[in-house]
Amino acid sequence: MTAPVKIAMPFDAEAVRARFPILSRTVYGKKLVYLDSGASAQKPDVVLDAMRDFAQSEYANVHRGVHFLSAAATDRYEAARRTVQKFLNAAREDEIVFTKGGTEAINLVAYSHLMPTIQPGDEIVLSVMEHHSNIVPWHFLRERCGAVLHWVDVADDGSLDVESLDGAIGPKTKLVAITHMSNVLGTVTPLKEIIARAHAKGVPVLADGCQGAVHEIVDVQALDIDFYVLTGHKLYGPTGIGALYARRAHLKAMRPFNGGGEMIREVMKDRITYADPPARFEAGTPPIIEAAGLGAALDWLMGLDRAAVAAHEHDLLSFAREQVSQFNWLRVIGDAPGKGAILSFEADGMHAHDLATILDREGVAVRAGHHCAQVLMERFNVTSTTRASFALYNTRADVDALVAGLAKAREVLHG
Amino acid sequence: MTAPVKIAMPFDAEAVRARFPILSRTVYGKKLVYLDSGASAQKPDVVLDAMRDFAQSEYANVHRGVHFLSAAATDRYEAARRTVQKFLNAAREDEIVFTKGGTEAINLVAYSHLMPTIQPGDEIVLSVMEHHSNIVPWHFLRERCGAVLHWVDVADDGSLDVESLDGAIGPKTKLVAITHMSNVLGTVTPLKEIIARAHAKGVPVLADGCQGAVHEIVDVQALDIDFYVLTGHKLYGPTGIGALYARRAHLKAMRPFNGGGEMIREVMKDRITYADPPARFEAGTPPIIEAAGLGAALDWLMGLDRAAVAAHEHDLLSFAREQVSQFNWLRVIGDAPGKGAILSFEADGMHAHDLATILDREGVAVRAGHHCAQVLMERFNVTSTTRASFALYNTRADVDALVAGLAKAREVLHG
Amino acid sequence: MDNALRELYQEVILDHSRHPRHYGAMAGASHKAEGYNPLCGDRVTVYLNLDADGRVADIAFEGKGCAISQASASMMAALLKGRTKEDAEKLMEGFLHLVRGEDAPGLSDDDRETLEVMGGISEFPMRVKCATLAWHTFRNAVEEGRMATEEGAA
Amino acid sequence: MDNALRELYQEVILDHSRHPRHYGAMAGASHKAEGYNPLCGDRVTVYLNLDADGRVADIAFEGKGCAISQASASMMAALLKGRTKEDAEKLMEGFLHLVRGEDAPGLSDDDRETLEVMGGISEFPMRVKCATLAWHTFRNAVEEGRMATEEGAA
Ligand SMILES: Cc1ncc(COP(=O)(O)O)c(C=O)c1O
Ligand SMILES: Cc1ncc(COP(=O)(O)O)c(C=O)c1O
Repeated sequence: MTAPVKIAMPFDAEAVRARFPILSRTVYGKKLVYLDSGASAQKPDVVLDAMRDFAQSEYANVHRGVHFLSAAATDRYEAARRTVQKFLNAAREDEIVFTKGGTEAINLVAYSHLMPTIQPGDEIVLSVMEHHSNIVPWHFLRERCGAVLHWVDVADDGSLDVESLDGAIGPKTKLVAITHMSNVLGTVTPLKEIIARAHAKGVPVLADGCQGAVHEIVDVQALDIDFYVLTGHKLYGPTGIGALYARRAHLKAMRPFNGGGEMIREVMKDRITYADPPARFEAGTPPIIEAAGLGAALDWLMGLDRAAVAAHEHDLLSFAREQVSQFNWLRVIGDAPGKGAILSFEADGMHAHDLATILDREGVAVRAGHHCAQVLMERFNVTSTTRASFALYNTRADVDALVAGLAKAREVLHG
Repeated sequence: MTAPVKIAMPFDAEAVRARFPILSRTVYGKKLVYLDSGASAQKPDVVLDAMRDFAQSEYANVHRGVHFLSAAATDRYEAARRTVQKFLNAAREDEIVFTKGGTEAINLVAYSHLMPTIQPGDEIVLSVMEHHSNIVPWHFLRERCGAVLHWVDVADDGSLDVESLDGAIGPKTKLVAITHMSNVLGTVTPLKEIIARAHAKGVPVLADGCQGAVHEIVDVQALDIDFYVLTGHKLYGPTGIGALYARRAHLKAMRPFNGGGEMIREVMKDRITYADPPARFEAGTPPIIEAAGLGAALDWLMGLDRAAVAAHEHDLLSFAREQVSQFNWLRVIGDAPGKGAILSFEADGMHAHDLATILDREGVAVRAGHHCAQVLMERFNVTSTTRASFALYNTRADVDALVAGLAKAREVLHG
Repeated sequence: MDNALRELYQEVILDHSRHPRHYGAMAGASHKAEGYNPLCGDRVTVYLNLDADGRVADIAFEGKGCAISQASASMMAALLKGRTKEDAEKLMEGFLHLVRGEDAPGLSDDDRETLEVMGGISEFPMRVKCATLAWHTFRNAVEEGRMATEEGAA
Repeated sequence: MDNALRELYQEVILDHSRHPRHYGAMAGASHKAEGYNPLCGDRVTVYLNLDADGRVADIAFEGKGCAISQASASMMAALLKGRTKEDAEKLMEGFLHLVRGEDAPGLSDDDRETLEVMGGISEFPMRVKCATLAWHTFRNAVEEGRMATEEGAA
C-alpha cells in the first residue's frame, strides 16, 4: 500500500485576483500593479464581507454581556482567537493575545515580560536586519533600564550569520529577538536552529513574524518558540489588529501592560488583582470587528493550498530576480538562499524616491526609503532602497510592468 | 435688529434609525431593542460604507509611501485626524493622537506623561465613579512607582462632590483624572469648574470622555483642558480606534509609549531619536481603515443637529425614568441633575443577570454587571446593576419595550 | 411565555433560589473556599466537613448571586451531603456536561432526575458560569481548602 | 511620456542634480545646519558665510538625496548667494508657495522664472518635502546655526 498522493492544483492567480476588488482599479489611467504588499496587503472580498456582515447584523461589545448580540459577538471574537491558534498551531487558545498590531505585540513582550525583571547590563540579542518595531522596544530597555543590545550581523547576501549567535548569547542574555523574514532583504531566518541554540543556553526567543507568517507556514509547537508575533493587515486582514503567541508559562508570569476593563479580577480603592491570560493583556474594548476580519482572512488563507501559494510567490521572485539582472545599473540587496518574495535594490545614479515616483506614474506601486530598517541600511551603506514585494495576487505580468517601469525610469533620469 | 432665530427641526429618530441596518433585525423572533449603546454603539451605513469603500479602492499603508494609494490613504488618515480636531475644537491637528481605543489613550498618559517623573508619595485624584480604564492605569503608578490615589466621592444621587476637590488636590497632586460622564450613573461632571479648581493649584486634568463625547458637545479650548480621551466604537464608529487630545506643550514633553515604525527619527545601534508628536505616539501601522470609519462617524454626527440629538436623548431618559417609577421594587441608581441618557437600577429580589436574561428573550438588550466600575458598586453597596443606555437611534417605543420587559421579569421571578 | 425561559426559571429553581438549603456560614468546617465570578461580581463561599473517610459529613454555603447561581449552590449542597469525594467528583462531571447540553453518561438515574431541572441553562450559554460557580468552589474547597487545625496552624 | 513626469524631471533639474552647484563642505563657514528627512533617510548640510550686513557672502551644501532634493539645493545655493537674509527669506516663502502649487506673489519676475522649473513638484505632493529640505535647512543655519568662533567657543 502506498500513501495517497496529494495532487496539488496549479495555483490560479487570476481566480485569486478576482477576490481583491482594488486590483481592478487604475491609477493615472494605468492598470494598478500593486507591489507594496510588504508594507500592507490588500483585502479580499471575503474579509470585507465578513467585517461588514458582522458589523451590521451581530455587533455588540464582547464579554460581560448576557444579551444575544453580545453573546454572538463574543463567540465571533473567540472563534477568531481559535483561528489564530490553528494558523500558528498553538497548543492552547489562551496562548493567543490579540493586540493592535505587530508592533504592539513586541512592545507587550518588552513591557510585560522583560521590563519588570531586567537589570542593568542584561543583554538582548537582535539582528541588524530587524524592523524598527523589533528594535525600538529594546532601545527603550537600554535607555530606561540599562540593558545592552547585542547585534548579530548578516552576510553580504543577506543571510543571517547563525554561527555568530553562539558568541552573542551570553550568561546575561535575556532574550533573542529576531525576525522570521526580513521586510527588506526577504531573508528567512532558520528559526528552529536559532531557537535550539538559544534554548541550549536557557534563553527565550521572540520571532517577529509580521512578514514570515504571510509567506511561511508557522508551527509554534514544532518550533518550540517562546513568542511569535503577527500583524493582521499584512495577512490580507484589516488594520488595527495583530496577535502575540506566547507560551502559557510566560504569559502567566507576565505583568499587565495596558490597564482597564476586561483585564482585572477585582478593583478596589487600594488594591487590585488581575485576570488570567489572555484577558490580562487585553485591556479595554478589543478590536472586535477587526477580529472578525482577521478570522476570515486566515480561514481563507488556510483554505488555499499554501504550498502552491508559496511556489507561486517564489516563481514571481525568481522571475523578477532574473529579469532585473539585465540592468547592469541595478544592484539587488538580499540574495539569501530560500528568501521570500521581496526584492530590494539600489540603482546607479537613481535615487529610490525618483524611481518610485516614476514607477508610480506607470501604475506600479513600490516602496522607497529605509523601510523602517535604518540599522540595515547602515549595514549595506545605503540611505534607502526601492522595494518590490510580492503577494499571492501578483502575476508575472506585474513583474513585466515593474521591469518596463524600471527601463522607463532609467530613460527619464539618464536621458 | 434681533438675532435670527434658529428653528430646530424636530429630531427625526425614524430617519436616523433607518441608517442603522442592525436595528431592523429580530432576536428570538422579537424586534431588537438595543439599549446597550453605553457598552458600544451600533454603526450607521455611512460608516460601514466609508470603511468598505476605502478598503476596496484606496487602501495602502500610510506615510513613507510615494505611490498613489499610499498618498490617498495618508490623506484619508490625516483628514480623520482633522475631523477629530474639529469634533473637539482642538487648536491644532497635531494635538490629536490616534490610539486603539479610550483605554489605551489613558494608559498613554500614564506611561508617557506621568511615569517618567512621578515620585513615591505623589498623588493622583480620581472619582469613585471612574470606569476601570480610568482607574487601573493609576493603580499601576501606585503599584510600580509609589503614587497615592485620592478618591473623590459622589453624593447619593450620583453627583460629583466638587467641593471636596479642593481638599483632595494638594501640593503633591500630579493629575486629576475624572470622567466626563459616568457609564453607570449617567452623571455629567462640571469639567469647567473642575479644571478651574485644579489649574488654580497648577494641576493638569484628564477627562475620560468615552461616554461624554457621545452625548455632550466638547470644546477642549473653551474647557482649557489638558487631556481629553474618546473612543471610536461608542461614537458610532469602528472598534480598534480612539483618540487622545493633549495640549501641545504636554505632548512635546512626553516620552514615547510604544516603540516601532513611524515614531522614530533616527535609529542606530547604540542611539535613537524620536519623531515629533503626534507621530511619536503612533508606533507601527496605525488603524487606517478604522480612521476612515471614525472620520465618517464624526462627520455624520456633526452633520446632525446635535442640540436636537441631545434633547431627544434627554426625552428618552426622562420618559424612562418616569415609567420605571411605577415599579416600587426598582431602585434607580444615579439621579444627578443634568445627567446623560443612562439608567442603572437595582430590583428587589431580582438579580441583574436574571433580569437581563429575561429582557434579552423579549428582544431588549441591556447590560448587567459591575460595568467596569467596581469602586462605584462598592460605593452604592451593590455587586451589580442593570443598565439601559440610550443612543440617538432609540425611541419611546424602545422604552415601552423595556418597561414591559421589566414587568414580565417580575412576573417570571416572583410568580 | 418563551419556553426556554420557562424551563430556566422553573418553580424548583426559583424555590431553591428563594429558600436556599444549607445556607449560612459553618463553624468548625474542615474545608472552605471562596468563589468569585468577575463577570458579575458574584461571590460564594463553600464550607465542608470532610470526615476521616473523605465523606462530605456536612456542607454549607453563603453568598449573593443570581437565581441560577443560588439555586445551583443550594441543590449542590443538598445533593452532596453524605457523599464521598470521589462520588461528588463524578456528580460534578455529570452536572458540567448537563449544563452545557451534553450527554452525562456517568450520572445515576436518581441524580439525573434531580439535576435535570438545571438542564435548561444550556440554552443560555452566557449564564453557564452562574450555574457552575458553586461547584467549582466546592472542588477548590476539597482540593486546596483544608482549614488550619490547632496542630496544623502551629 | 506622462506630462507631469516630464515637467518634474525636466532637463534643468536633472542637470542640477547631476552637477550640483556649490557642492561640498565649506571651511570657516560662519553658519551651518544639518537637515534630515526621516521619511527617506536623506541628509543635507548647508554652510553659509554671512557677512557683517547679514548678506550671504558664500554658500555651499553637501549631502545625498534624490534628484529633486539635490536639484533644489543646488538651485537654492546659486540663487541665494549674494542676497541679504531678508531677501533670502522672501525668496524661500515664494518657493514654498510655488512647490505647493499656490500663488507666490512676493517673487520678483526673475526669481519666478528661475524657480518655475520646480513648480512641477506640486503635482507630486509626496515629494514636496524633498524639494524643501535644503531650504528649511538654510533657514535653520541662519537662525540657529552660528558657528563657535575663537571667542565664542572660549
Ligand atoms: C518585519 C516587520 N516587523 C514588524 C512590522 C510592524 O508591523 P505593524 O506596523 O503592523 O505593527 C512590520 C511592518 O510594518 C514588519 O515588516
Ligand atoms: C467611561 C468609560 N471610560 C472608558 C471606557 C473604555 O473605553 P474602551 O473600552 O473603548 O477602551 C469606557 C467604555 O468601555 C467607558 O464607558
